Amino acid sequence: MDFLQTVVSHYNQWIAVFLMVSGLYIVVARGNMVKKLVGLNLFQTSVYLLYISPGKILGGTPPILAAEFAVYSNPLPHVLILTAIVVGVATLSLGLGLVVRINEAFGTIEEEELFARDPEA
Amino acid sequence: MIEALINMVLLTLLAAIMIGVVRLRNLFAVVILSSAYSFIIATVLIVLDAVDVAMTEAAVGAGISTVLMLAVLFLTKTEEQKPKHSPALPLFVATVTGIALIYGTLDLPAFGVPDQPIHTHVGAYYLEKSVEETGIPNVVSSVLASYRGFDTLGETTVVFTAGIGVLLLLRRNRRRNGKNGETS
Amino acid sequence: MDSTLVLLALLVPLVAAVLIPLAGGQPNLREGITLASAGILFVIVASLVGPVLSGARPELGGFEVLPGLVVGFRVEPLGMLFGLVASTLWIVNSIYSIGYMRGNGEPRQTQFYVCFAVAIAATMGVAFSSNLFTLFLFYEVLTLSTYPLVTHNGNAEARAAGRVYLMLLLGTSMLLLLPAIIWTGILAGTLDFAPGGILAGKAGPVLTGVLLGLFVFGIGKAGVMPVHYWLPAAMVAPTPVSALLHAVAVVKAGVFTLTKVVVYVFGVENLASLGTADWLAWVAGFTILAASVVALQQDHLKRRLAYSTISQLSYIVLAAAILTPISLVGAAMHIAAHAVSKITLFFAAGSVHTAAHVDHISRMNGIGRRMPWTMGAFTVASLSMIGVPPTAGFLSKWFILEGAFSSGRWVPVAVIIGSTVLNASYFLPIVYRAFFREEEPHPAGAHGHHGHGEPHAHDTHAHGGGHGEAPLPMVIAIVVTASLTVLMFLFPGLPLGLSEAMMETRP
Amino acid sequence: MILDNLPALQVVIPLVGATICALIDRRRVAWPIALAISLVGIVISVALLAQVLAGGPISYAMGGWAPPYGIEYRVDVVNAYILVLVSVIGAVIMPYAPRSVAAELAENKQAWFYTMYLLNLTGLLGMAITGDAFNAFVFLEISSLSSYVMIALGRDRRALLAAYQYLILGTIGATFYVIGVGLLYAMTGTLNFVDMAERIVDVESSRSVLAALAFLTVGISLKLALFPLHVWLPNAYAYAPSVATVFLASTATKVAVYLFLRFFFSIFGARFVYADLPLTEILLVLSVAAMFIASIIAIFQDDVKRMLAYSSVAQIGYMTLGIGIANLNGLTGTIVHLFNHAVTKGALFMAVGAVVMRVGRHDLEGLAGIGRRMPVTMAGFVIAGLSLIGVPGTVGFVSKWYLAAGAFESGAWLLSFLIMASSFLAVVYVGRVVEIAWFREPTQAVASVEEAPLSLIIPTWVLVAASVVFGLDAAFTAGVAERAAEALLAGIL
Amino acid sequence: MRLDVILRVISKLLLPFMLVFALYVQFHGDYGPGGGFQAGVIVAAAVILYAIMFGLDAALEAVPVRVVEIMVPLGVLIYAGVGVASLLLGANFLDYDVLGHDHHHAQELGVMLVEIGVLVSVSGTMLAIFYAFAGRGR
Repeated sequence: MDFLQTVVSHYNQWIAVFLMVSGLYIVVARGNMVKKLVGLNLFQTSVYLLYISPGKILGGTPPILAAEFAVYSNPLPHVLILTAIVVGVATLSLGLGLVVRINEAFGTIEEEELFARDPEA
Repeated sequence: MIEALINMVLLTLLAAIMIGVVRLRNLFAVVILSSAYSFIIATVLIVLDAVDVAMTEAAVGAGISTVLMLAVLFLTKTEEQKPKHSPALPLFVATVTGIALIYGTLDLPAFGVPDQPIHTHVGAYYLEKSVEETGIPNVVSSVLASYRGFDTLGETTVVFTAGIGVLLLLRRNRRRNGKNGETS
Repeated sequence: MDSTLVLLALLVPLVAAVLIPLAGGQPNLREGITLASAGILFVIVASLVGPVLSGARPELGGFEVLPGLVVGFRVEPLGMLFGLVASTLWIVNSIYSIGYMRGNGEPRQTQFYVCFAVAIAATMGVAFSSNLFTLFLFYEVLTLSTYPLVTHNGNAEARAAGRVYLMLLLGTSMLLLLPAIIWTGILAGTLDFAPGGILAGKAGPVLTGVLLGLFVFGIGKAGVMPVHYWLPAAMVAPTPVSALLHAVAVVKAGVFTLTKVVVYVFGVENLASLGTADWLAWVAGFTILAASVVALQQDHLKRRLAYSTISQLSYIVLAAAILTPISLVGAAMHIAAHAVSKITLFFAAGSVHTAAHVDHISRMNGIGRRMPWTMGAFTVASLSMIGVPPTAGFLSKWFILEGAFSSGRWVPVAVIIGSTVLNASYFLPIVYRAFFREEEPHPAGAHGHHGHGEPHAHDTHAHGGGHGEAPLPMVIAIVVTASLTVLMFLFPGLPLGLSEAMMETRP
Repeated sequence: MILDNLPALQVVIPLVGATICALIDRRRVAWPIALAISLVGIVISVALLAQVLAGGPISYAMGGWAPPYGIEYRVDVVNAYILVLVSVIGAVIMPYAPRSVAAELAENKQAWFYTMYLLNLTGLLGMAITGDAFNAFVFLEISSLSSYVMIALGRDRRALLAAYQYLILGTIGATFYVIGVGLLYAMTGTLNFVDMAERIVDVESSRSVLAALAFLTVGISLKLALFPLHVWLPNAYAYAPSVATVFLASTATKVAVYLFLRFFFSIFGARFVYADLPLTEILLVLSVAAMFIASIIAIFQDDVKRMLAYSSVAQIGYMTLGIGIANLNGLTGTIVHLFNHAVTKGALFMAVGAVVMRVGRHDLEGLAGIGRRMPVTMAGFVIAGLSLIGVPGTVGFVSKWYLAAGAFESGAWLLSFLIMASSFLAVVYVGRVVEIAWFREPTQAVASVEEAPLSLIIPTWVLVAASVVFGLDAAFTAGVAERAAEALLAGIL
Repeated sequence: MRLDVILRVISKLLLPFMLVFALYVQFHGDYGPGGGFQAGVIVAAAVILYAIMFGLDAALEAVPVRVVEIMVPLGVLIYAGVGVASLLLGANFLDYDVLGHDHHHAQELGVMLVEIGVLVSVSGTMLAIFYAFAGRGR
């Protein structure tokens, strides 16, 4: 396959990969717990593209059936991602709840500071 | 083809926002950027014909998540410390994951082409039979609530779990339990 | 009927182990239970001897743990001999224990008797097992049930010794013995002991050699160097425990297992024809001599006895490695001979400890005059160790030597002769000291000898005071075992019959 | 009619129970509900196992939609076994729970703790029973979220941190899983396991499928705490409330191992996974590393719960080792070890939980002489410890036997020595506890404690007894495990 | 202050529309984008807006904590209840066909019921979480 064509064809995916990887990087690299959760959230959000993109058909319409359209994009990835979004926000809120409690218990949400103060943790 | 182009532009924008999120250390700005990120993702999703998902992402990612994160920033602090650790390990993890992902996406079907297993198998069945079998024209709804209704029950359960979980962590301490808040 | 007896032999000590803690508050009842069950066990085991000698092989079990992994028992002559020795000595040891534990006011006596009974049950299991898995099962139970006995004193030293004991015995059995068993199972397709060996024709010379090595060093209880170290470490335990370790159960279980593996797993002829067992004779020979040399340097009596045990055990290994029927008869005989002699020696050491509070040889001048029965018995047992008639040790050594001669191996012959000299030179001085040296006057602080880092707390109020013999139960026990040493020489029919039956082709 | 709907009921009953517990929010009501549901769970899972053993796999169409269009519940020997395991542990814990929970949790949190427990049960059972890749993710998240909450409820403030760490890593793992499933879906167009296994054959040479395998492996490995992705586990187990620790340690990682097996053998197929990829080698190296490094770390722990947690990491190494060996004996070893380790580790953590309830601490020094004060509890600890070591006559031995036999059969004899060597390390750390608990003089704090109440002792001893009984008569557990291994190796789904 | 008043008035005006929109999203989900989840979020957002504008106490008075705490599990119970109802009527779990006489009607009924369950749980949970965070700051 022609290289340029490959690039165009996979552009979506590659950007999605960049987004995912950046999110993952934030999670692993940062010590601030809120920032970590933001990164985690972005990581998950970017994964949605990986699902939705392959479901798209060029020239298609949203999968709401009507007489005037013939080509629809695949509905199943949409359903899955709906579920994934919900799961994501659930995880996020739980994580934030933990962060609030950690802040109350340790007085900080920076991992490095926290380990410095309480080596046993 | 115009869809693909719009898509490329939006995705590039997303990448720019992402770089901002990585670099900024003011958490307030980070949260606002991530909210913007969600909005643009929602736009991308509309381009990709996923209107239900877009609506949800806008409501959840840009709405609820942002509110919650702001609330937490209000309760904690808004400035992130400069990390002391070298970023070698995170970079390594990210690079390996990235390479694996790019490797994995190389053989994925070309974007938007209809004659792929993903379009011809289960997905096509739903499009074909939804109205006949459920009477619901929004196939996403019929798949969500009927064909894969059990997933949605699970999803609601996840929400329920998180809700009770957050309440267990935060809420109930104050209401009935004044004296032994520390034991929680 | 016979299989019921086998079951009873396993159950009686276990029942005792359950009953003893129930009677924990009443020492007399508790010790009564111990003695009664020892007696019952002896009767049960003894009543199996007749059928086994006449060719019966009472079986029990077939309780399948996994497909191919069966807990089963079959009484064959070697196991019979071992079981008989152990159950006989349990009685004597129980009597002795009562004297010792009371005489020294030891703590946690109930725990002691319980663990003892469990250990005996495990020993019976080892003796009567019909396959490698069952044997391994009880072998491990034996290790575990003796661990609390070794750490009985509960102080830091005892805990350290317990650690060494457990690490070495469990370690070798798990790291080497268990893989060997699994490997054997895969190669042979069975784990049942069978005459002629189940591995015969199933493995080449190299593999056989490797497997033999795994078994020899995996059976840490046999004390082949360098896996002998647990024995001297375990010396911190009370003397009855040492007797249990050295004479009744533990080390005997080791050499018994090894002999059984050589005879029924590898097969004597198979090993002889493959010629890959020669190294074992060298290792055993080295252990015999090296342990004897180390024993020579020990001043602590129990430590000297411990190294003597290591040396004597390797006689049995050596005998097995010579791989002639007659030497294997010698090996079996030596299990019994060493048992009765060594238990006597330990009893004597314990009596001296109890009566005179002396643990070191250099402090034992003239002690034979105060404790004539004890030291007399000690002398008889020493002679047996050296191999002088009329004692049991002579008999077994004779068979081993005969096997070595008949197969034309000169190294074992040289080793045995050399070690006899060494044995004499570390036992006879004790006897000499006890009977012919004058008792030292007893000013405190006069002992200039150096032990092995052990504080001589007991020795300080040593036997200048008016002590005599140890408590009566202990003396009785010593005399009985010493007599057994001599009786076995005079009437060797029973052990010899069993040993020879082992080498017949029938299982 | 009820018999036909057992697969759905297995999951739905605890789910409904969780909502009812949450609605009523009274401790006195929540516990009986949880108990009753756990018991019903056993009945259902055993009935399912019996059905499957007699009549082959059961397929249940959720919502009446035929697979692959609807979500399918599919029960075969492998996951019926897992269902029984999870329900049995869940039920054994329940009598133990009220006293322990009452001692460790504020009163107004106890009812919802049972909600979380039931949700966790729901999640684990759902993961095990489902025949749909995405549905497995949803239930994975139910179990994960509820375990984060349960861990965070521990008394020590470090419990919060442990929960947070687990949340981050667990979510990364779950997202990796989603990526893997997404790639597979993009290639095959289906989410149903059976359908996927059929359709993957056409595309198995593609790079996307390979990447999917990689992401699934890493994602599930994070959940099952495969070394070196185990970092969340020690703190989580150490600081969670005792009941949560017992339940998670006995079940959560086991279900993750099941998912591993399912994807490796049933969906990708053993031939693809093992013949074309160096996965065997990777898995074996990581497993051996887990068995040794985690065991050695365990030796140096001063906290009993952390020590047992590291021991769990090591034991997970055994399970993955069997997957790496991938012959009948090795795989049987893995599957039977799922059960064996669950009862063993459950008993150990229960015993420690009883000590925590009485003494209030779980560091080694705090346990000095506890054996004399709580002899029944600690005797249970010793026996279960022996099982952890793998002494013959205990379940630990049975697993080790199969694993070592599998290693010998595959010619990797060195491996079976490594198995033995690592179990020897267990002697060291179990021995440390035994020595301190039994052969040290009680400290003042310990000297005044009493034996644990019966409601704690009996469940502990049920598991202790199980680890001896099934160690002496492994015909049933190992028999079922062997059938499961056969089915997996044959790629039957 | 003035700005404040304007905001209050606007948000008060907005609230009914938000709730109506939520209902639209809820029940129009069969024909257009939307469903219980989205509607639930909108309902929650309406109350959160109210809380931001008029204070947490006012919101707590309108929608008390106890109600929220009941809503969270209740939604799941409704959803699962539909499934159990199908079971009791002799079909598989969540098989809506047995809920009504007519095939399409039954499906639509089932979908509507479970979407209501989702709405209840989601709006309850979102609110509960918001309350929990907001209450923590005081």
